[in-house]
Amino acid sequence: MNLILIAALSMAGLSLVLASGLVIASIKFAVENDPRVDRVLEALPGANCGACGFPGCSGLAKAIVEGKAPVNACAVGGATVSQKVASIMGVSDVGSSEDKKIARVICQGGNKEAKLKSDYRGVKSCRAASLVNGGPKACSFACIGFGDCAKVCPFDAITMSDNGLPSIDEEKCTGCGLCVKECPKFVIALTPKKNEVHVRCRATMKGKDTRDVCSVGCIACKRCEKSCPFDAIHVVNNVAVIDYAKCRNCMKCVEVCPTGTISAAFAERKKAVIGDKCIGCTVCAKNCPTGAIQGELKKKHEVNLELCIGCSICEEKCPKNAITMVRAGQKQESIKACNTK
Amino acid sequence: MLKDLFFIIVSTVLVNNFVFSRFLGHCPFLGVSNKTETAVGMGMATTFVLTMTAVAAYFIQSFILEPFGLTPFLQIVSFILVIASLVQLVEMAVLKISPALYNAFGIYLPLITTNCIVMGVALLIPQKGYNLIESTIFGLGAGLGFTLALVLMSGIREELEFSDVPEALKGPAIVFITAGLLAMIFLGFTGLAPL
Amino acid sequence: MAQLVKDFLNGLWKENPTFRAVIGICSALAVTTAGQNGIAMGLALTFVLTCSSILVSLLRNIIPSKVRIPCYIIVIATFTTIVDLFMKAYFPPLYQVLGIFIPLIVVNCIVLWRAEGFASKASLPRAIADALGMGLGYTWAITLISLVREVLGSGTLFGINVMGGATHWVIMMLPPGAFLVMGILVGIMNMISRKPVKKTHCH
Amino acid sequence: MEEYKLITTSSPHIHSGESVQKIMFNVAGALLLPAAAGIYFFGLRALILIITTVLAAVLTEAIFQKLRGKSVTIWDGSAVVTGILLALNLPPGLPLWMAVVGAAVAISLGKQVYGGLGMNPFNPALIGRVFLMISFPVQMTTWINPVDGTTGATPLQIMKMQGVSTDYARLFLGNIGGSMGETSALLIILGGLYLLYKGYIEWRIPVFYLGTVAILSALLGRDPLFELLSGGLMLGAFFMATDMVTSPISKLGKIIFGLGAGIFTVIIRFYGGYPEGVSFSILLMNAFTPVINRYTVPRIYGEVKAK
Amino acid sequence: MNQYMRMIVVLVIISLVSGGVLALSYEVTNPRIQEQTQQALQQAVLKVIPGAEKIQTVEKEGMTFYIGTDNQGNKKGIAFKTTGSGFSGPIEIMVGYAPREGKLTGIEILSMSETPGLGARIKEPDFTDQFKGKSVNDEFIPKKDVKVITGATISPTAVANAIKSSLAKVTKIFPVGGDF
Amino acid sequence: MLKTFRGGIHPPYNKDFTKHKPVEMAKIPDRVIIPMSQHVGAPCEPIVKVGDTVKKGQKIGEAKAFVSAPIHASISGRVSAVEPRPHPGGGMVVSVVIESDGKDEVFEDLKPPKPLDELTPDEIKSIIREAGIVGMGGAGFPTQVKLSPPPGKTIDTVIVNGAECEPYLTADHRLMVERPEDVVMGLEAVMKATGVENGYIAIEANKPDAIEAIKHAVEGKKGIQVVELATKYPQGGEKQLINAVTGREVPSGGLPMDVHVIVDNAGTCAAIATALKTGMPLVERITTVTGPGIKEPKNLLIRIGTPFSEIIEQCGGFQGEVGKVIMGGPMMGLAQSLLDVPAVKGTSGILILERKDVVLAEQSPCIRCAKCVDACPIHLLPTTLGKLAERSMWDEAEEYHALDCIECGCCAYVCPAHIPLTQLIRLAKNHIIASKKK
Repeated sequence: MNLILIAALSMAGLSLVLASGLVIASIKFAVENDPRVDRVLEALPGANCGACGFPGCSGLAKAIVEGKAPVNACAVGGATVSQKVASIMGVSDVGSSEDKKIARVICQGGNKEAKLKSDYRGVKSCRAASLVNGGPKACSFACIGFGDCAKVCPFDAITMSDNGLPSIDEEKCTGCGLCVKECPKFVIALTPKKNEVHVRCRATMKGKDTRDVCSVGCIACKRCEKSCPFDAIHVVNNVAVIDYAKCRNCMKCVEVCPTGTISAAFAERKKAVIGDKCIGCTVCAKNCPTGAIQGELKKKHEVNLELCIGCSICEEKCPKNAITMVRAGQKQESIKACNTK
Repeated sequence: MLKDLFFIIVSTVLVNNFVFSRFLGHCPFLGVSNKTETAVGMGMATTFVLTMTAVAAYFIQSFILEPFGLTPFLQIVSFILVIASLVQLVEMAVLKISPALYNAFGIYLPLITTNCIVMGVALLIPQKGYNLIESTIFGLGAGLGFTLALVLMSGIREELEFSDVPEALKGPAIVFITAGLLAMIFLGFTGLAPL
Repeated sequence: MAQLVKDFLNGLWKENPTFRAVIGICSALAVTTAGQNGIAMGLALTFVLTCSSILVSLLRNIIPSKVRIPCYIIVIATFTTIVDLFMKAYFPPLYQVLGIFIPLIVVNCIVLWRAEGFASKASLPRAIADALGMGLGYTWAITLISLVREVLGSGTLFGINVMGGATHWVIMMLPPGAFLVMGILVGIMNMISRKPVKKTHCH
Repeated sequence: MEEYKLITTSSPHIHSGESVQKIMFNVAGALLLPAAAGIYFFGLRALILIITTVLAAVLTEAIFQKLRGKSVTIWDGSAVVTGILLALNLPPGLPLWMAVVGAAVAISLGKQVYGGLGMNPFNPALIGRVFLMISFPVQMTTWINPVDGTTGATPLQIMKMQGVSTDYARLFLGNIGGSMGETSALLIILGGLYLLYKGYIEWRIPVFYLGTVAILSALLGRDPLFELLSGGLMLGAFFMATDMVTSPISKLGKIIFGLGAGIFTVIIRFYGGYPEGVSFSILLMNAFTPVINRYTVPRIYGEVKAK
Repeated sequence: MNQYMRMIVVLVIISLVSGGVLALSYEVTNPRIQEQTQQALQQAVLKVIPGAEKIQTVEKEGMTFYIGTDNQGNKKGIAFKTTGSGFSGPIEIMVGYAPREGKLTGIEILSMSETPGLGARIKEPDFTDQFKGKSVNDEFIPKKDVKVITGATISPTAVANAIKSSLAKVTKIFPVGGDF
Repeated sequence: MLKTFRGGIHPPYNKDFTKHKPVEMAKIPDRVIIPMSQHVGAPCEPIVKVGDTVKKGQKIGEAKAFVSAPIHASISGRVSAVEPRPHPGGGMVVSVVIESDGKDEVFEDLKPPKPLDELTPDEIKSIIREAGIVGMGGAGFPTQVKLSPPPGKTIDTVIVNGAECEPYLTADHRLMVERPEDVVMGLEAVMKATGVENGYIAIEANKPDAIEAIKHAVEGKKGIQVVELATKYPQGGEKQLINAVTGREVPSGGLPMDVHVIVDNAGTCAAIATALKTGMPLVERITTVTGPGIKEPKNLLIRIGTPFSEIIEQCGGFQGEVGKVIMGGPMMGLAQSLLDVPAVKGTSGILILERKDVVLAEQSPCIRCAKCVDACPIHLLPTTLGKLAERSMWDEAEEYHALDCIECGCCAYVCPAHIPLTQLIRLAKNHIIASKKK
């Protein structure tokens, strides 16, 4: 019994001394630490991609708390993350998800389409190859195809196709822009996610020279320019350029492009579908740039699917929200479902 | 006397290196040996704590446990209590006194509580019957041996980043194999300065 | 119930402390020179782990979070000492072999890892299931290591001669053998589960 | 301009013509000198031992690479070098199956687990040797006397146990017990000089290694010449410490490597449990090599000291 | 401040309980542990003194001797511990000595950490049995009058040296031919 | 003991193809393509339009920036295009294309300036600038910029680089043998322009005839010394040359002027002499056309802008199956993919290798033999840099001084594993610089 008492008491004594020592120390050595850093860090995606310009997510978290970076500095996380960070920091979020951008490849000159000018041997890296006589491709603007972009992508969104071109998974792409910075030929660009039509060429040689080296290069024929109902595409410096603000994804230019330089998911082109709410006000018919909507006043209008280019002006103009844009590839049932919404 | 101390150092650093032949301290050995800089930091921090622990263990043993006959059953509890508090105390003190030092190795301090080298040293000191100076040297040697193991391993692991290690062996597996080879090499010191 | 089974199996394979999480390996390497050592060490750890988990789970709402680590450590140390004393009393030859590694259960990462990471947040039955799973996961893992080393190093299996007069590989009884066997086994486990181990930290 | 399909590469456009294969086969060639000594003194069994380890090493390499689905590179000669080196480090009377185990361990654990040629931190042949030494201490320390084939001790063992030295001439020519390739200092030096001449080894490592051992021996009151000529020191200094893959890259690093190996060799020889410390010392310095490399980055041209 | 007090109190209580519980389990196990230790020692002593059944502990000149007697109380021999420094650590040896005959009655290796399969074979009877009946005046030189183990010379040498040097002391306390 | 530096290699020199062949005047080409960027610094702006008639020596590209050099027509004729054209340095560069009228008339405004003795330093500098003279060893740094150190920097030594350490090339060699007095005059002009008393002409020992000729030419000139250098590559590298001649080390990231030195190529000095004697700007240069893949190796005096195809034709065309066409020497030259690129101010040679001579060995793993470390004249660790570059570890590469690499090619030349070390380091440099610009 005696031993138990001694043991218990010595233990108690020891822990009393140590615990008090710790308490005193923690009071004496107290150091202010901003707990918000940890919380911000937790809110960030944690990919450590460095796209924000700070050393990893923890660097950004520190910078945000210290006020050196805005709450929406993380492009990768997008709106959800910036909202979370904003709430931690107690400020209102300034970013919006509307103008979300993703990376797209603006060259289609793969192994099949673009000619080579020399037999390049050496480091299999686009940048390294571009330093050797401008790269092996005869078109000096063409994608070199060694996949530097795929290597640098922190989200595994880029894969190299068998044809030697990168393909970007639009769902995985966060728009961090690392591939854009990495590409020595500048054939990857950040473009608004909502835009579906892109000119996939940036060769500024004369049309003839372009045709000599690549079967899918822009030859500056200007047919797209003429066909565009919205004045959204122009040939500048021998290459077509789309004004993304004006482009309505109508794919008219895609139809006329002789070389297939302008690309879009043509099979999935949207079509207008007029639902039962239509009161026949004719606003849509008046605004349709192709005259694809017909109908009499006060009667439900009809869309001529042959003519409809999917520009969605009618959808916007319709005062009754009776028009829905539906992908051509989608099934009839879903169109019906839209009809009854 | 001096010779004894020298033998203790040689023994703990080379012959009976705590990592390679006594099997202690493997968690941090695996965890923080991927970069030489962190390895040096962790080694320094551990050596520091080890030396202090050795002293503390000596005092607890000779002034509390021994006199009251508590050794057989209170040794473990009291030592771990002391180590945990010591580590925390050191951490707080370093953070306050020298933030630069804290940045250098302070972040490793919390990891040391569960580093079994510390506990191992504390338990071995009474077993070996060392006096105060010997205990201190023993703690110091154990720390240096640990640092040596950590630094060697981190150097090799940094090189491994440039190697083409088979997929299945990546991570801890190749570290174990490398540690095995290192342990094999350290066996070359057996018989040195017998203790 | 299904949850309990899942918790139990987790430690046996998916998060096996030795082969998958790769923690608490000091003892896994040190004492694994013979099959019975592996089993004894494993059971000792399982006992400490289970008892500590029970207590930690029970006390999880009482202990202030700031001193929880010291409290857990004291709990663990207490049970470790009990194992230590009982082993000394009833299995002295085993105690001599396992030596310092019995007291060192107190700093074995597995125990604190489960106490802090699981038991302190889980209900009593789940804590027990997890502790048993982890403990037995550790036990089978180190027994496997022990057997490989024992067969190659001394030609016996649980003390029974199985290799005839074949030359023993002394290295298997020594530290390098432990590391090499461990490394190769972890590699094999990776091959089986086709996924490299993700590093877990000590706590 | 399609009629000219020109090749483009980055500069330079010419090459010295040196290749890894060439280096390896030259080293293998130089190793044949001490190997010849071994065969001369220990007879056919030595030849068989060499063939066994070489075959086992090459085969292990091929199997490992096949299993990993990599291209088999046994023709680069590195496995052959490892095989010969290992054989030279074994007692001539070692059971052949042990030699096979040694070669397999050398190539698999010493080299292929790290990804193969150029990535191994340790000298594979020495890994094989030390592995055998620790696994089978009895067989690995059963030495055969040359010519008569009886078992006996090596000069270093005789020195350690009985304090008796051996005649210099016998040490120099190799008419002594020991590993099959380490007995003849003469032929080892010749082989080493050949490699030095070809530029495949660096003089700093052997010179500083041997120098350190000689000076420390003299300081500690031993016969430096005896220490230099006996045991595996010569073989180690010329053929194993100089292994490109596992020694430091900078000149200063090489000096440190030689010094360190010398110091450890002396420590183990004079105070350690093993009579010989060359293998352990070189492997230990191999382990130090990454650290040495890190701290001996040469001062570059025009580098201004950081303030 | 309150929060700190609670921290201290909880810690102290847990320590208090822990101390108590441990002391209790110690009291439970202690007799058994003592018994085990005693038994182990006795076994070793009895093994090196053939015919002995009982042990008597004697302290002389700083050394502990265990005098073995048979059931009739006849002294059969003395046992004492000695330590040699082996290949990888100390070797603890129990030595049995019969002063009247001036011979060893046997040795037993109590603890050692020699290389398994090599130096560790000093534990095997093949090695230990050779000391049975060996004269204390022998040279104890390995490979001469002490058989060694193939491949390992250091460990047997350590054992032989340890015995030889301790005998020098012991034979002064208990001279050959004398009583004890 | 000849002066030299630490590191470097001894490649086969192969200068026998052309070393004894006197410089020949090339035919005046039917058409020249003159890129508006032939130098380090800002490109020139073309000041002629399609349809304009120009004469030899007439300025056609204006240098607007300080670090730039004007560009002149090299033949007389009509401008037929001003548009991007392939450049031997890679990529497309705006170029002026001139169709020859066959008359080769000299621009009438050009007049010889006053004799050198009567010119002030500023006048010399402006003549050099107006003549569009740039470093003719290959890099093309505008010479006048070198001569105008910013305030606070002093110059005490001028070195003429006559090392020509690149294998195969003999353009400078022949120049020094045939026109030694021009080289010396150029040096004197530079010394006068910068007020320096100390001038060296450094020549590798493998050109004894050039040393002889230059020694003869400097006889009696004050402050000018001829330095004989050991034959070793890259002896002609600016930093190595300065180190060998003066023992000074250009600080990392610095310029020769930081150690008070100006280095000018022998060809540059001759061009200065021409401008001073005749007023003719830099419109022609000596180019060595050589290599096993060409029928008649020659040293040609060519007009700037002559297409490679025409130069090759004048040397008898290809021999055997052509493998590589390289502008410059084999160590640092640029492999060409198109033969309609023009020769520029820095085209010191055109090297043709047969397909069978092109080394295309498989890369094998690095065996850490450290041959590259011994060869590097900057004492870098090329093997480490290569490994870092292969794994895109640019920050670490910068710590290991990737930016100090002079891309001399020694490391890749000696590498037994055939690792393209030089290219990897160049890649790392490019990355580091790109990320700094951000």
